[in-house]
Amino acid sequence: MEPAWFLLLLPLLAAAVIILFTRKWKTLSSAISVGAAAVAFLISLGLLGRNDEQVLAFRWMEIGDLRIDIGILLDGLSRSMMFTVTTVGLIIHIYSLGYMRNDEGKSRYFAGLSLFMFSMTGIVLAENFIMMFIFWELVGVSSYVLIGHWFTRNPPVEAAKKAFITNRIGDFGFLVGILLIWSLTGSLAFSGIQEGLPAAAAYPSALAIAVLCLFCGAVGKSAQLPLHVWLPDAMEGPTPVSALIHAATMVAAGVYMLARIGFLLAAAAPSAVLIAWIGGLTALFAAVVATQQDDIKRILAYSTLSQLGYMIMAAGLLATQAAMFHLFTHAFFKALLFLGAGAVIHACHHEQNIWKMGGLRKNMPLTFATFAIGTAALVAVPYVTSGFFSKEYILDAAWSQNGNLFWIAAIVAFLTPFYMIRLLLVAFFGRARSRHVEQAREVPLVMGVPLLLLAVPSIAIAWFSGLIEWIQIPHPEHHATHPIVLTVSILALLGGGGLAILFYRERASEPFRAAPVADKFYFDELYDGLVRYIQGGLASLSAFLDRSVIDGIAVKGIGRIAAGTGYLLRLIQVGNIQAYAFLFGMGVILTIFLLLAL
Amino acid sequence: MPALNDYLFVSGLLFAIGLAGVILRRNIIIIFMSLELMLNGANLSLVAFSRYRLVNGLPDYNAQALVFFIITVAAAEVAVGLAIIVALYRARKTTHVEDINSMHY
Amino acid sequence: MPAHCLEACVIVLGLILLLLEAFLPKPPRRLLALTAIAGLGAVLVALFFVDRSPESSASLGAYYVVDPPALFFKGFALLATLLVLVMSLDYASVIRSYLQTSEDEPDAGLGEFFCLPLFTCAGLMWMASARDLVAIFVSLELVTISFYVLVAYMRRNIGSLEAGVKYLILGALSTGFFVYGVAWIYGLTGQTDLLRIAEALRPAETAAVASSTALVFALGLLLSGLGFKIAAVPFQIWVPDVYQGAPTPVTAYLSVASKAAGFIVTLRVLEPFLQSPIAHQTILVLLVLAAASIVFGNLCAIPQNNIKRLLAYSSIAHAGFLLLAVASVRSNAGESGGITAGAAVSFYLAAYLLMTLLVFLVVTLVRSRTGGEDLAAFDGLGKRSPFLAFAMLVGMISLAGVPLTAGFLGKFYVFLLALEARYYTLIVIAALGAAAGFYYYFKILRSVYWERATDESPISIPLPTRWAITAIIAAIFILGVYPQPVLSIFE
Amino acid sequence: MSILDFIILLPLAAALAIGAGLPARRTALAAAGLNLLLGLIALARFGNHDPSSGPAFAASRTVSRNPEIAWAVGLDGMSLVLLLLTVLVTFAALWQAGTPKDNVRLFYISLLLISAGSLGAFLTTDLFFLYAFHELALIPTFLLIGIFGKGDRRAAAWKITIYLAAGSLVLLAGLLLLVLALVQDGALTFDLAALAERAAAQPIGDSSQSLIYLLLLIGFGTLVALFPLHSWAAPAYAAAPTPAVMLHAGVLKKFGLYGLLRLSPLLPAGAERWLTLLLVLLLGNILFVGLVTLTQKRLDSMLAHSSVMHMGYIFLGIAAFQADHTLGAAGAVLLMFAHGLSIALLFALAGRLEEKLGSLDMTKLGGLAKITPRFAFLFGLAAFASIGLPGFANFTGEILVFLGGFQSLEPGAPLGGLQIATILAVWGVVISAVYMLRAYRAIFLGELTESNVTASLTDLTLSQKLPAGLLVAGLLVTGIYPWFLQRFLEF
Amino acid sequence: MPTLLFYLFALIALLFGAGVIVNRNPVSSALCLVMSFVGLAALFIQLDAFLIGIVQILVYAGAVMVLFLFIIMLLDLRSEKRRRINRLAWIGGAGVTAAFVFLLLAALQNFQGERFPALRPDIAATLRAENLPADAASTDSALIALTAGRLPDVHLTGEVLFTRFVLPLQIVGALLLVATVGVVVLSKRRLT
Repeated sequence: MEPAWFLLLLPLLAAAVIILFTRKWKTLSSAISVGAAAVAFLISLGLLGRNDEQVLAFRWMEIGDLRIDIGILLDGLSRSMMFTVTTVGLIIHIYSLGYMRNDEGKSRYFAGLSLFMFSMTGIVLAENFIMMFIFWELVGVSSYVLIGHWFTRNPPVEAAKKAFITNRIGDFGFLVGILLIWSLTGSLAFSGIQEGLPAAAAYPSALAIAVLCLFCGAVGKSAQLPLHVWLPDAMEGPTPVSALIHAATMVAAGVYMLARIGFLLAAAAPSAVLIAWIGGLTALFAAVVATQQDDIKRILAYSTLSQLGYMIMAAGLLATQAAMFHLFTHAFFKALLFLGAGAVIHACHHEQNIWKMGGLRKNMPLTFATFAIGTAALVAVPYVTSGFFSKEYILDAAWSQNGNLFWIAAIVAFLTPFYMIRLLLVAFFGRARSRHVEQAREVPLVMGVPLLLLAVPSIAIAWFSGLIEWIQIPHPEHHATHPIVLTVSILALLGGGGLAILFYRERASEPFRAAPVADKFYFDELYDGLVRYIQGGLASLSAFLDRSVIDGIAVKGIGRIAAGTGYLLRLIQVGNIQAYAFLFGMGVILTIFLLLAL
Repeated sequence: MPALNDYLFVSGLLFAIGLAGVILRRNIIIIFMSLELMLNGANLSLVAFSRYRLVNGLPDYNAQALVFFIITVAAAEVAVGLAIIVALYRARKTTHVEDINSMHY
Repeated sequence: MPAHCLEACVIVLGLILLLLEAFLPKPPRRLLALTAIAGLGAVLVALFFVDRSPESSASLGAYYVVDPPALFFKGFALLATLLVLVMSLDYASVIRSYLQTSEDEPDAGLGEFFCLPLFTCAGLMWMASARDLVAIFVSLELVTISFYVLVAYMRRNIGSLEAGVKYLILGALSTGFFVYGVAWIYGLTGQTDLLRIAEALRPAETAAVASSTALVFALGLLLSGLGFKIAAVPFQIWVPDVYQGAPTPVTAYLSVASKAAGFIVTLRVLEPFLQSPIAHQTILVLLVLAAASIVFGNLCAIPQNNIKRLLAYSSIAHAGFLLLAVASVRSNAGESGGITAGAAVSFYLAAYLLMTLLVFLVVTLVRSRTGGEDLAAFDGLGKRSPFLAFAMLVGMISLAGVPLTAGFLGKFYVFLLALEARYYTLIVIAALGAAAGFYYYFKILRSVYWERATDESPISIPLPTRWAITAIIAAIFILGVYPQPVLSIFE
Repeated sequence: MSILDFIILLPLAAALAIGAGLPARRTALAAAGLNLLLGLIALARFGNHDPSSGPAFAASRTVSRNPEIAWAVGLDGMSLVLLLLTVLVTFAALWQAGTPKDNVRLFYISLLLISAGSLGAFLTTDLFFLYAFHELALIPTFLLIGIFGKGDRRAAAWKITIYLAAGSLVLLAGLLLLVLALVQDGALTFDLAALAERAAAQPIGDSSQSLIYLLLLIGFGTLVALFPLHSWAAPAYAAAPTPAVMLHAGVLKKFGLYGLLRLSPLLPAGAERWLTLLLVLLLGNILFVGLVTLTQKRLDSMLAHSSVMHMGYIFLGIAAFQADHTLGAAGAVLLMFAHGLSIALLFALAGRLEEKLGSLDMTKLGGLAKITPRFAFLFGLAAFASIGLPGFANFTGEILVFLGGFQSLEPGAPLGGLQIATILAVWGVVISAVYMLRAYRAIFLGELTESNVTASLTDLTLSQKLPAGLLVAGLLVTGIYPWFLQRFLEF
Repeated sequence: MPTLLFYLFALIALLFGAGVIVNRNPVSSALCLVMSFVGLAALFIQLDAFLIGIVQILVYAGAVMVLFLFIIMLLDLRSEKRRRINRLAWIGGAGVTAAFVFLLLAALQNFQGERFPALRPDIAATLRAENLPADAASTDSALIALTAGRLPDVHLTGEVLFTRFVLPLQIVGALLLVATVGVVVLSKRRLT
C-alpha cells in the first residue's frame, strides 16, 4: 500500500483510537497523536524530491457513468503543501504537549488535532472536488471542536458555532460551484475538469459564475471579506490551535484550493479580477483594524487576515506561485508568532491584553528573540527574511498587472510594520504593567524548542533557494523584482515602523482611539442585526403562518366544518312519529320526482 | 261501465287519504287505521288490474291471490300493532304520538 | 337434499322449541337457546351439502330459486341468527329486568325471545330465494312482523316500546308503499315474476309497458319500500331511534339481517329495471340515495354519544356504500374485469355482518355488566378486559376500513367498482365519508383505550361469547387478507 | 416461504405471542434481534443475486383472482436498503424502549406491529399489500401516542390518526385509478412488475396520468409530511413515546417516499406535469419548515420539525429522478436510510434526556457535556450526521441528490427549476446547521445551569450505548464507504 | 247503471275514508273505517272478485274492526282533547298528499279510457278442457260452471292458492304463528 495512504489514515486512526479507547489516559493519548503527526511528517518528507505526478484512487461510490473516488493526487503542489502542513503540524503538536500539559480535556484536544491533521491532509491530497469538499467540511468540524475546546465558557462556544456556520455559508457557494463546474465540464476530478475546460470555455459567463461560487468556499475558509468575522473570534481557542489552524494551515486551504484550480481562474478572467480585489480589500481592511486591537492574539489574527488577503489577491492576479510561496513562508513565521504569543500568554497566566504586559523582553529572552524574528519575517525585512521574498513576488505581480491593487498592497505593506512594531514595543519593551507580567518566566523547553524550530525557516528559506527547489514550493523563477516595487516596499517598511516607534515608545496606554477601527467597522454588530431581524423575523413569521393558517384554518377548520354539519343534520331526527311519517312521505315523493326529472 | 283508471284513481285517492291520515293524526290507533286504508287502496288497484287484464278470458287470479295475502298480512300486522299499542298504553298511559319522543337527534 | 328443506328445518326447530317452552313445567331457557344455536349450526353445515341444481326446487318455481347469491344469503341469515342468539344469552339478564316476571320463575318470557329469531331467520332465507314479488312480499312481512315483536319485546322499557311503535308505524307505512308499488308493477306488466317482468320491460317490448311515467311511479314506490329495509336516506328516518331503543341483540339483528335481506331483494328487484329503458335514471337515483346516505350517516354519527345510536348512523353510512356498489351494477356488466356488483355487495355485507356483530357482542356484554350504552360506559375497557377491548378495536378498524381487515376489502371493492363506472363525484363523497368514519369510530377507541375507568373491576366473558368473538376476529382478518373464497362463490 | 415472509411474519408472531402471555420485552427483543440477523443475511445473500432476473427471494401467493391480488414478496436494491433501515431501527427502538407503568404488552405489541407494517410495505411487490401494510401501522401509532405519549398526547394522536387516514384515502383513490388505467383485456392486477410492464407497453393517457400522479403526490405527500400537509408531524413526534417516534419518524414515514419512487416511473407524463409543484412544495419543506424549526424552544419539537424539513431533500431526489436523473433516486434512497438512522438516534437520545431531566426546554438547559461527556459526544455525532456532515450517510445521500439535480444539464444551458430548487436546497444545509448547533450549544455547552444538575443525570452505561452505537455504526459505515449499499441502487 | 253504482260505492269508500281521519272520536273513526271497507268490498264484487269482496267484509268489517273497537274500549280512549293543532303538520301532510295525488294523475295518463273487457268464460273453458284428462272433465265443477258461463271465483282462487302459491301460503302460515306468539308475549300482563 502506498505510504501516501498512511499520510491520510494515520491521523484518523490516532483520533479514533483516542476517542474510543484511550481518553482516560491523557499522556498516552497525546503520545499517540504526536506520534502520528511525526510519522506523517516523515512520510511527507519521503515524498519530497520526487517530481513525478501520480494518482491513487479508491472507489467511494459509482453510479452509472459517474464515479467518485477518494483519491490521492501527488504533484509538486500537494507534496510541498503536505510538507508545510506536516512540519508546522508536528512542531505545534510538540508545543501543545507543554501548552496543554494540565488541561483536563487533553485527550479530546489531541484527538481534535489529529482529526484536523487528517482533514487537512485530505484537502491537500484531494484528487477531485467531492473529496476536497468532504475534507473541507471535516476541517470545519475539527476547527469547531478545537475552538470550542473550553466548552464550559461561553465565548469559545459561541466562537466555535460562529466559525462553523460562517464556513457553512461559504461551503454553500463552494458546493454550488462544484455542481456548476460539474455540469459545465462533465467531471469532478481536477484532471477531468482540465480536460473538459476547453468545451466549457465556450460559456465564459457560466464559467465565471461557477468560479466565483467556488471562490465562496475560499472566502469562508480563508476568512475573506465579508465572511472574515469568524477568524478573530476563533482566537478564543487554545493558542496552539490558533497557530496551527487559524494561522498556518487551515485558513490557507482557500488559497491552496485557488492554486489547485489556477487553470480555472485563468479561464475565467473577470472573476479572477474580482477575487483579486476581494483579497486586496481584505488585506487592507484587516491591516487597518489590526492597528487598533489590544488583544495580542487578535492583532495576530487580523494580520493573518491581511496576509491571507495578499495571497488571495495574488491568486486572483493569477500569480498562484507567488500566492503559494507566501502561503508557505507565512505558515512558518505566523505559526512562530502565534506560538510566541502563546508562550507569553502562558507565562502571564492567560493575560492577553498587550497594554497589561510590557517589559517581557527581560523575563522571556528566547520568546522575545523568536517573536522578533517572526515579526521581522512578517514585516518583510528585506533580503534577510523569507517573508520579504514572498511578499515581493506578490507586490511585483500586482504592479505588473493592476496598479490600484498594487497601491493597496503598498498601503498594507506600510500598515503591517506599524501594528507589528506597536505590538512588539507595547508588549516586550517598557516596564511591566501588571503583577502576572512581572512574575512571567521563560517557557519550558518543550515549548521553547518549537519556537526555535520555526524561527529557522523564517530566515533560512531566504538563503537556501536550493531548499525551495527541493521542496518544490511553486515560486516564480528568479527575476529581478521591479525597482519601484522594491523601493516602495522598503519605504513602506521604514515609514510604518518609524511611525509606530514614534507613537508607541514608552506608552502605557493607547494614545488615540479610533472607535470604528477598534470596533472592526461594526461588522459583527451588522451581522448580529441581520441574523436577529431578517432571519429571526422570517422564522417567526413562518412559524406564525404554520400555526395559524396551515394548521389552524386549513386543518382544524375542515374538521370543525364536518362536525358542525353533522350536528345540524342530525336535527332532522326530531323523534316525533308524525314528523317521521311526513319526512318518509317526502322521501317517497322526492324519489319519484327525481326519477321523473332525471 | 267505468274505465280502469277510474278505479285506479279511486284506489289512489284512498291511498292518499290513508297517507294524509298517517301524517296528520296524532292518535296512534287512528294512524293505524289510516295505514289499513292505504293497504286497501293498494288492494283495489290490484283487483282492478286483475279484472282489466284478462288472461284467457278470466280475471288474473294470481293478483287476487296476492290481494288475499295482503289482507292476511294486514290482519296479522293489526294484531301485533295493537298489542304493542296496548303495551305502550300500559307503560305510558297514552296513545298520543307527541308523548313518545324520548329518543331524538 | 333440496335447498328448500333448510327453511323447513329451521321452522320445525322453532316450533319444537316453542312447544317445549309452552308445555314444559319449568323450561330451561338457556338450554333452549343453546339448542337453537346448535340447530342453526347444524343447518348451516347442512347448507354446504344441499343439492345446488336449480331443478331441485323447480316445483316451487319463481317463489324459490336456488342460485349462488340465494345460498350465500341463506348462510348469511343462519350465521347472523346464530350469533344474535349467542348475544341474547348475554343479554338475558337485561331483558329479564324489563319483563316484570314472577319470582318463582325468573326468566319466564325469555323462551319466546330465543325462538322468534328462528322464524325471522326462516323468513330471511325464503327472501334470499324469492324471485317473485308475492314471495318477496310475504317473506319480507314475516321478517318485519317478527321484528315488530322483537323490537318492542322489553315491554316494561319505555325505550323498547317507543322504538317498537316507531318501527311499527313507519314499517307499516313502507309496506303500504311497497304493496302499492307491487300493484302498479303488476298492472303495467301483468306479471309478478321478476324474470317475466324483465322480459316485459325489455326495450323491445316497451310498447307493452304503458309509459315510463307510470313505470317510474311504480319503481319509486318499490324503492321506498326497499329503502326502508336497507336504511338508505331518505328512508333512514326510523333507524336511529329504533336502533337505540331496541334490545341490543335485536338492534344487531336489524342492522345486519334486515339490511342484508333488503339488499338482496333490492338487487333482484332492480335487475329488470336496469335493463329497461329507465335504467339511466334508476342508476342516477340510486347514486343520489347513496351519496345522501354516506353524507348523512357519516356526519351525523360524529356528535353521537350513545353507542347504539352512533352505530345506527354508521349503518346508514354503510348502506350508502352498498348502494354505491349496487348502482355500479350495470356499468361493469360487460366489458371490464374486476368483480361484479353482486359479488361486491355480498362481500361487503359479509364483512359488515362480521364486524357489526363483533361490536354488538362487546356492546351487549358491556351493557349487561355496566348497565350503560353511552361511550362513557366503555371508558378504560382496555384495562378492564383487554380481550373485549381488542375485539372492539378490531371491529372499529374494520368498520372504519383499515386494510387487512374484511371491512377494508369491502370498501375497496366498492371504490373499485365506482371508479370503474367513473362515478368520480361519488368517489369524492365516499372518500370524505370514509374519512369522517375514522373520526367517530376512533372516538370509541379513544374512550376504550385512553380514558380511565371509574371502576377497574375486570369483566367476565361467558365461554360461548368468547368463542364467538375469537372466531369473528379471526374471520375478519382472514377475509381481509384472503377474500377469494367468498368471491369465488360468485364467479 | 421466502426469507422475506419470515421477516414480515416474525414481528406479527411475536406480537401474538406477547398477547398470548409471553414476557413482553424479552420476546420483542428476541424477534427484533432475529429480524436484524435475517436482514443482514438477506444483505449478504443479495450480493450474489442477478438483478436482471427480477427481485430476489421472490415468492407469491394469489389471494384474489380478479382483480389479481397476491401476497407477493421480493427484494431489490431499494427495498433492501429500507429493509436494513427497518431492522436496525426496530432493534434499537425496542432496546431503547423502557417498560411503561401498565399496558406493557400493548406497548410492545404496538411497536412490533409498526415494525411489521413497515417491513411488509417495503418487502411486498404487490400494490395492494404495499398500501395495506402501511395502513396497518396507523393503529399502533394511535395507541402508542394516545396511551403512552407525553404532553398534549391526545390531541396529537388524534390529529395524526385522522390526518393520515384521510391522506391514505386520497392515496387509495390514486392507486385504484392507476390499476384501472392499466387494465388489460378485463384483467386488473396489483402486481407491481406486471403494472410496470403494462405501463411500458402502453402508457396511460396524459390527462389521467396527471390526475393519478396528483392524487399519489397528495396521498404519499400527506404520509411524508410534504409541505403544506405536514402539520400532523411535529406535534405527534413531540408527544410520542421515544421508541414509537423512532420507528415512525425513522422508518414508517419513509413509506410515502418509497411508494412515490416506485410508482412515479409508471407515470412519466404526470410526473413531468407536476414537477414544478413538487419542487415548490419541497422547497416549502426545506426553507419554510426549516425557518419554523429555528423558532422551536423544545428539543423534541425542534427535532420533529427538522425531520419534516429533511423530507424535502428526499423529495428533491425523487424530483430529480422524475426528471430521469438516476442519481437522484439513489440519493433519495440513501438519504432515507441515513435520515431514518440519524433521526431515530436523535430522538432516542432526546428521549433519554427527558426521562432523566423531565424537560427538554432548551432555554433551561446547558452545559450538560460536563456531566455526561459520552452522551454529549453521541448526541454531537447524531447532530452532525443530521446536518449532513461528510463521513455520515446523510452527506452521501445529500451529495447524490444535489448531483442528481444537476445531472445531464447541458453545459451553458440556463438553469431549470430543478437546478434552482437544488441550489436553494443547498442553502437549507446552512439553516439546519444553524438550528442544530444552536440546540447542541444550548443543551450541552456553556455554563452548567443549576436547573438541571440532578443526581439522576448519569452518563450512558454500555447497554444504553448499544442501540445508539448500532445506529451510529450504520451511519458511519454508509458514510465512509457508501459503495457497499449504493452499488445495489442502480436505477 | 253499473257506472252509477261504481260512483256510489267509490263515494262511500272515499268519504268514509276521509271520515276516518277527520273524526276526533276514535270510535266514530273506526265506524267510518268499517263503512269505507264495505264500500270497497262492493267495488271488489263489482269487479267480479267475489271471494275477495267477501273476505274483505269478513276480515276487515268483522275481525279487524272488532279488534280496533275492542282496543279502543279497553284503553277507554276519549275523543282527543283539543290540542293546539300543529300547523306545520297540516301544511306538510296536505302538501305531501297533494304531491302524491299529482304524481298519481301523471301516472294515470296512459290508462285513459281503457275499456272494461267482457269476461269470456268459454275461452277459459276450452283451455281448461284441453288441460284436463278426459274423465276428469265431466266431474270438474269449475269446468261445468265455466261452460255454463258462470265464474267459479272461489274455486279458481283456491286452485291458484293451493297450487302455485303453496310456498307463500306456508310462509303466511309461519307469519301468522309469529304474530300470535308475538301478541301473546306482548300483551301478557303477568308472566307465570
